[in-house]
Amino acid sequence: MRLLKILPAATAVALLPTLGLAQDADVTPTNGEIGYILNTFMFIVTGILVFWMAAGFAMLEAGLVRSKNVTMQLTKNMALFGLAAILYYAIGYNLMYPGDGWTINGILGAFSPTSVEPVGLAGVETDLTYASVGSDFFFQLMFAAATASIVSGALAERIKLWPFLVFVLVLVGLIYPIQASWKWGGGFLNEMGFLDFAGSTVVHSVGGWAALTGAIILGPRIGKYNKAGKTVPIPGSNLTLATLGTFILWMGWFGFNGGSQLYMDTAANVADISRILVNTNTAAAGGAIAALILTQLLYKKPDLTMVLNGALAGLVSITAEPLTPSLGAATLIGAVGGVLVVFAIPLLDRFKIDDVVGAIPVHLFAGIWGTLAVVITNPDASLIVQVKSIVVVGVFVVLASTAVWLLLKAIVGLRVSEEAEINGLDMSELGMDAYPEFHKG
Amino acid sequence: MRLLKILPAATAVALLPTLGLAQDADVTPTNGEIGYILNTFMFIVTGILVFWMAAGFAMLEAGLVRSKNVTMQLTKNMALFGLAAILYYAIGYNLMYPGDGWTINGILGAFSPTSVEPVGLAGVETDLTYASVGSDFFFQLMFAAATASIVSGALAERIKLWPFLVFVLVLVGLIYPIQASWKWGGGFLNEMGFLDFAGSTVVHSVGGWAALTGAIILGPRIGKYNKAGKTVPIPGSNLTLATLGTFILWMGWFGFNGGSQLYMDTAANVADISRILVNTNTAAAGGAIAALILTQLLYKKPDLTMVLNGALAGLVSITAEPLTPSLGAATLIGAVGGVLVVFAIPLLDRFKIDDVVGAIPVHLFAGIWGTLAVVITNPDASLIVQVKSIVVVGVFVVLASTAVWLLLKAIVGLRVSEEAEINGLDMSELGMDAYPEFHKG
Amino acid sequence: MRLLKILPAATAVALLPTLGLAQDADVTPTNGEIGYILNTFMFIVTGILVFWMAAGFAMLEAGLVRSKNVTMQLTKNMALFGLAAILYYAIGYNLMYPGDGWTINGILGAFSPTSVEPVGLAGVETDLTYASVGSDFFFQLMFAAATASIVSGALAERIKLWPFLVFVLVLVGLIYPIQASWKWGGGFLNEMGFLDFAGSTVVHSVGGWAALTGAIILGPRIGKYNKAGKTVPIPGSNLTLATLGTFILWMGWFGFNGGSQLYMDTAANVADISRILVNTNTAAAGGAIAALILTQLLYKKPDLTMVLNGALAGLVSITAEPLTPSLGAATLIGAVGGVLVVFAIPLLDRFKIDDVVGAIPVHLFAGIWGTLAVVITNPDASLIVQVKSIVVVGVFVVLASTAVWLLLKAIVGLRVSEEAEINGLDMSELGMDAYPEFHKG
Amino acid sequence: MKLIIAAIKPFKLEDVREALTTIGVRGLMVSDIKGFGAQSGHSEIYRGAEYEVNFVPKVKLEIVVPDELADQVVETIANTARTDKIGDGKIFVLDVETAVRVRTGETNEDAL
Amino acid sequence: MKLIIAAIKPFKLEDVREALTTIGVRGLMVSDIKGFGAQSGHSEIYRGAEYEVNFVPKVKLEIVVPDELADQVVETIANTARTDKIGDGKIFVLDVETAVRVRTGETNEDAL
Amino acid sequence: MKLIIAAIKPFKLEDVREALTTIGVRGLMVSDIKGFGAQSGHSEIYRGAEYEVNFVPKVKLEIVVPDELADQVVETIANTARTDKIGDGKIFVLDVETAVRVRTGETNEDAL
Ligand SMILES: Nc1ncnc2c1ncn2[C@@H]1O[C@H](COP(=O)(O)OP(=O)(O)O)[C@@H](O)[C@H]1O
Ligand SMILES: Nc1ncnc2c1ncn2[C@@H]1O[C@H](COP(=O)(O)OP(=O)(O)O)[C@@H](O)[C@H]1O
Ligand SMILES: Nc1ncnc2c1ncn2[C@@H]1O[C@H](COP(=O)(O)OP(=O)(O)O)[C@@H](O)[C@H]1O
Repeated sequence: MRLLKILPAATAVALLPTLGLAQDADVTPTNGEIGYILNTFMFIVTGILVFWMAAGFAMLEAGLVRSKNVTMQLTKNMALFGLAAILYYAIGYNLMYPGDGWTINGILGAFSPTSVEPVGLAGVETDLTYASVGSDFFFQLMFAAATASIVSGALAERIKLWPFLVFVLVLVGLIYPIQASWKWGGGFLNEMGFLDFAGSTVVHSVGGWAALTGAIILGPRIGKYNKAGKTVPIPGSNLTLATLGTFILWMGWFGFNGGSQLYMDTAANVADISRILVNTNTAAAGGAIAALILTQLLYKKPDLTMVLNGALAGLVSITAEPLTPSLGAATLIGAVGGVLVVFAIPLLDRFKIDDVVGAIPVHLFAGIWGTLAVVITNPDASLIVQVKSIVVVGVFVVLASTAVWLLLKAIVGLRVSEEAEINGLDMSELGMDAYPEFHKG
Repeated sequence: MRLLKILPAATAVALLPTLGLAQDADVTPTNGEIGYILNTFMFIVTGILVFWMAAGFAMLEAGLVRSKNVTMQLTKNMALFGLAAILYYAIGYNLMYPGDGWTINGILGAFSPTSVEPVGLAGVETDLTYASVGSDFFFQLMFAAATASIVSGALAERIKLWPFLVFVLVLVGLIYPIQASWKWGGGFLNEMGFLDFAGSTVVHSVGGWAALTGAIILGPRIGKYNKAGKTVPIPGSNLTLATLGTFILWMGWFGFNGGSQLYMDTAANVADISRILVNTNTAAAGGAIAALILTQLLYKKPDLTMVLNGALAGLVSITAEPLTPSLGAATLIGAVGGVLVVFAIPLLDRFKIDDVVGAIPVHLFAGIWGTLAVVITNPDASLIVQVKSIVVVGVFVVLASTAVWLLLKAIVGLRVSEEAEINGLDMSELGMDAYPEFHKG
Repeated sequence: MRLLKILPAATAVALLPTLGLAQDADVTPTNGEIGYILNTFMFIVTGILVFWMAAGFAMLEAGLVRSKNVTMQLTKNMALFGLAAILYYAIGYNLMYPGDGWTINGILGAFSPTSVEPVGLAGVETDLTYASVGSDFFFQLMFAAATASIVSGALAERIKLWPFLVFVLVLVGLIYPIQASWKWGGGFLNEMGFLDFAGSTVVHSVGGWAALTGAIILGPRIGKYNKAGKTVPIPGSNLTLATLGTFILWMGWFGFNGGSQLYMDTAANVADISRILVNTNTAAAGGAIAALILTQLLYKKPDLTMVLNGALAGLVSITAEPLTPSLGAATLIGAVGGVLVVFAIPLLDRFKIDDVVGAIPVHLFAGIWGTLAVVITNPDASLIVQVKSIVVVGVFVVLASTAVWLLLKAIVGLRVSEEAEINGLDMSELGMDAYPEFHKG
Repeated sequence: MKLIIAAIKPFKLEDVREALTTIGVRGLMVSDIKGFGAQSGHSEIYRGAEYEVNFVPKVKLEIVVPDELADQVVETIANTARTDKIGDGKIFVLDVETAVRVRTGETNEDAL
Repeated sequence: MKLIIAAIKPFKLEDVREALTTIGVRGLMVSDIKGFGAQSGHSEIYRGAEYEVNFVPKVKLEIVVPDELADQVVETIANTARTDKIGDGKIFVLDVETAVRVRTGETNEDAL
Repeated sequence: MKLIIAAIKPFKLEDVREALTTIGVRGLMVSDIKGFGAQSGHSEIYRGAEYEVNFVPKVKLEIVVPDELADQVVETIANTARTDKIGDGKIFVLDVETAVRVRTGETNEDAL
């Protein structure tokens, strides 16, 4: 359509499909369309930011695994996003947002592939009060992919590629959208009055629960816990990439939380979005600084990997309610998240649950905290309802994931051979070293 | 202009140059300006995303060359973008979009540097139906730079810096804008009815053809094919960077295809943009997953580098028509692109055409496929016209590039000395190692 | 608020707080709100881009220090952003933008934490002619953090973590906002007619002066200058990351300069923003190409690190006035910046001022040049006033920083032990290697 | 004194170091090497092209010990590093004429 | 048995390995080293400051062979690694007392 | 001729190299190694878990010199590399039978 730009304006306008032409031919857009354009463009921008988080997870994980497993981790991250994109289109979206097409009312959504508006909105009655289905689908799709990314980090360095990808299919195609429909699809949790603005529970805890069950069933990496039962640290191979990944996720989170306002068609909505952004930013800062100070106090030396996890925990903590807190409250809510991970990481080790990147503390523990914290600043929230909802979602995801993990374990096996794990998944499973020229030891 | 914010609103408005003041002093913006603002801001946002692709190419290429050639590859990418920015302003833009100032009608555009609107649109009659020239130039400039980036990857690890940069000058200053004017400038290919929405042919195949001629004239890297004629793989030095680069390109592509809608001033246009984004995303997913599965089947082990190329091929494939396909069709169009690269890469090797990063399969082959695929979903497209246009552009670019390459070869030589190539271009040509502390071998 | 999307449109609108409902219930947004929405969203998008610069500084610095100091550099960058976010909220913002709440008129702003609009703008009279305080705070906060990032690079590889972070607190909480209020807060420099559009002086030179005083007080790294007084180069450990960081900063700068237009509520404003973007881009290109050619001429080999510094110097140079120059002028202004750094870097070495990443040439020298260059293209600028302002800001920042540095030196000491510096700050101060598996030497 | 050079599988390094300390070895030098031997030679595919992997990562130990300790060190390494899979590695023994500890200037046995 | 230590130019590694296998060498150890010698000492410029490059990347081979094979191995390396340019490298021969194959416990010649 | 193997602290490399050239050493091989010895064994914390750091980075020098130069080389290294802190390193001397310069084919003393 490039050509248009060199035609005289008149023709140009004429060529453009304009819903409003009827009303007033001389103004584009018509007043009625402005809100729709703003809402849709807001989803486009924030959706692209959430997409970017896929790269953030990939870099964070590539940086925290050993160099002998980096190619595998990158392959998993690329593949899971591709599969998530396809599955969410094929099943996920309508299962999550059935509108009034529920299969079982408020519990099980609709089964059908996604279809977006026709080109130029030709021949359809468009509801101009929201945004285009295309932009909404684009935005929601990225959330589904993020849920899967959470899992890949925790199970790194030992799980086989294909069984992991099969789990991703089930997670993004069924588990995630079904439970998400309960809240965001207008299902029974929503009826109950559950509040989860951008998904501390609906997204992050779901990824966290799936990761937890996977980590337990899979067992720890060889050598992570010695005969004496002591934890043997396995340092990540590239902290610069881990830091880059954290910055990318932080950036993407502005889209994650900001876009969840869903509307930018009034001064009030856009002001709310800006309020959400400053709260999201300060919560991340609070989490990072809390972890910085706490590791200094506990270990006499700040631990960068904990600071990174702290920033992410701050982001997860504020995700359930980024709008109502004041800047001060948001900072504290994030800081508590940061403190949580610092204590949770060694705790998981005590139980010999081997979470390579700290996904469980960051996404599950901070996710639960964030969901509870809603009641602190949002009068409409009820603690009982929040707890109930956390439990309902938790039980469902744990049961479903466990079933899938065990099934995969029984049929194809989840874990690579001991030799493959020792030699590294890159050479043994993929025959490809991520850093072939660099000497490692 | 920061100060404004602390002045009382009234003054603020007064200070602002507002075209609409005449009509209705009390509303900013006036209805007539809204479409213009939305179109322009859309170009700003998408243009920034396309700029980001320059970093994507740099990381992809730095990751796929050997560590001894990384500094050179980075230098080429930085330099080519800088030169492209200057050349496209000095010549390219008006040569590509002559409006009615053609030198040879429909074939050769205008020769003059670019000038954008005066500050505050002072004293000019602005066509409010499109967007600012500044934003359009910004957006278009990034496309020109992308074309040059495509070439740098294919010729890596053996071409001299300056001859390469001279080629970039000609490519961005003449070759690219001239052929682009034929379609997007409203030239003869456009008259013919050629359809290429965002540039599978106009951008990607052009970079691909230039890369192909360069790769043939330059010859393969020392040791890429042994005496027996067998291909000797030369693994990239850093697959994490290659993956990061791919994610960056994927992200930038939302701007590349989405912005090519050119208008966001109606509900229909913004809905189309969102439709373009979901199609772009799913095509990339299709390409990546197709390559993943195919390499698993062919080689028993998935090949990450092919998965990355597959995702990019999916993106190139959908670029000629990201609007009309359904989500399913887009996924398939992308998947075919992914399949193409998996077969094309070894094929090029059979002909001893050494393409370091797979630029030719990704941008040329998938570009041709994408241009043909338009006819599948867009009734306005004619297969003959598409084929004709591909050939016309191909012949022109091949002839022009070959001329430039041979001229450069004759005058200054294209290739570094054998010793320089063996020792690596970083130390021999630049005296600077990208990873001086790390041991390589 | 996800639920909304599945409600019938009518209810949806009803649920939305709409300032305009009074005037005309049937259109969202009301005309009066459109400008406010556009301005606010512009700040959101550009603010996120400026946030991204924090990652750019982190990657640039991680790439230019030795591998034994990378974890420390990353920790400093993460921590300084977190602290900046909190301090600017607690003190900085209102000290910088006191409105009419000056403590000392035009010289010292207000002391109070930031508070943004209530949720849904409930119960407040909103000035619809500008943007939300939340979005403005978000945007301004990122500038404060950028100032601190500038310092961390120059002092890398020898300064202790905590003293550095204490300095950041003072810089972001007091030094930066106080001097910034003089111009952008409407203080005495502004009254004087000082022009600094996006902060060549207010942001970059301030970071530069703080870095300069720090570098002098701290002294050079061990071994940077040998007994003979000759400079001993200390190559950066990863030029790919340095290049990535530069691309990230370049991208973020579009937000930095573009957002500084502050308004996007008229055709004129959005056209100006696009003009700012093309000038910003071409200035960076000019700086990079100037450094490329100059290093080729001076040293017979282009120096990538200088090309990267050149691009950044180009960006800093255009920051004081990115609007009024023509594309050609902007390119030249940037090019001069690029030339400056190439000569300034060895010059600083002659004085044994050890600036690890070239922050002083890039941000201070190019910042001064850019501030002076305003007079070339902006008739409203006066050379005397520009010079006076540069001096006033410089004297203030040098005195204040020196005081803080010396105080910290006296109380806790600024520099790590000789042994710690030799062994690297990562293991000695943090006990954590950024690349533990890779062999270095 | 003897210099004992051993090429072993990387993941065995920690066990071997522990075993050696228990028998009184107080120091050693470790380097990462690329090993060529019977284990080498399987083929991989990269971007559709097959190639031989001739080198496998190994760890090289260099240990100087008094003559009387040499045999025990060799034995200990051999037993600890063995996995009975091809590629377990090799141990070589060379004669050392002098040893000096830099810090103290002590020589020979006292230097170890 | 003899231990043959050779420092050669990195890009010659593959040729040398091939040549050695053809004359019956069945294993070797390869490490990347920084070499200092006559070739060293040209100067480079980094950010405007000149400095001497004292070390050039080299590859070090360590090969243990039966006495009778030693001379042939030295010759083969010398011929294959030669480019007649400065920096081609050096070959050193040392005496080895014992050799052991970890996997089997075989000793000396049988271990090679 | 003698092969002198020395493990020293990395930051001493440049000084040692300079000192050696002044006494007539014209070449050497440098490799990065992980050293285990008396210096090893302090503990660090990573993500809340404590662990022993058994290896410290060291640089290994390998120098072949004529017999008469050997003692002086050992001395020079010992003096230049000394910091009187634990971990300064060790020097070992072995006998070398033959030396060859690849480029010229010169042997023994002429090859050095
Ligand atoms: N003749 C030799 N000289 C030096 N090192 C050798 C020699 N033979 C083998 N090696 C080293 O020992 C390692 C293992 O030897 P290999 O033949 O692969 O298996 P095995 O030890 O089971 O026979 C090789 O990778 C190589 O590093
Ligand atoms: N005396 C020596 N001891 C150990 N290694 C040496 C010695 N002399 C040279 N080398 C090694 O041989 C390599 C090549 O030697 P050099 O003097 O540079 O060139 P050439 O071999 O042509 O004389 C050096 O880089 C170094 O690694
Ligand atoms: N027996 C040995 N054989 C080989 N190398 C040794 C031996 N003992 C020490 N080294 C090397 O010397 C280095 C320094 O020795 P160490 O015992 O730590 O301190 P010091 O040299 O002061 O006694 C060690 O890191 C190791 O690389």
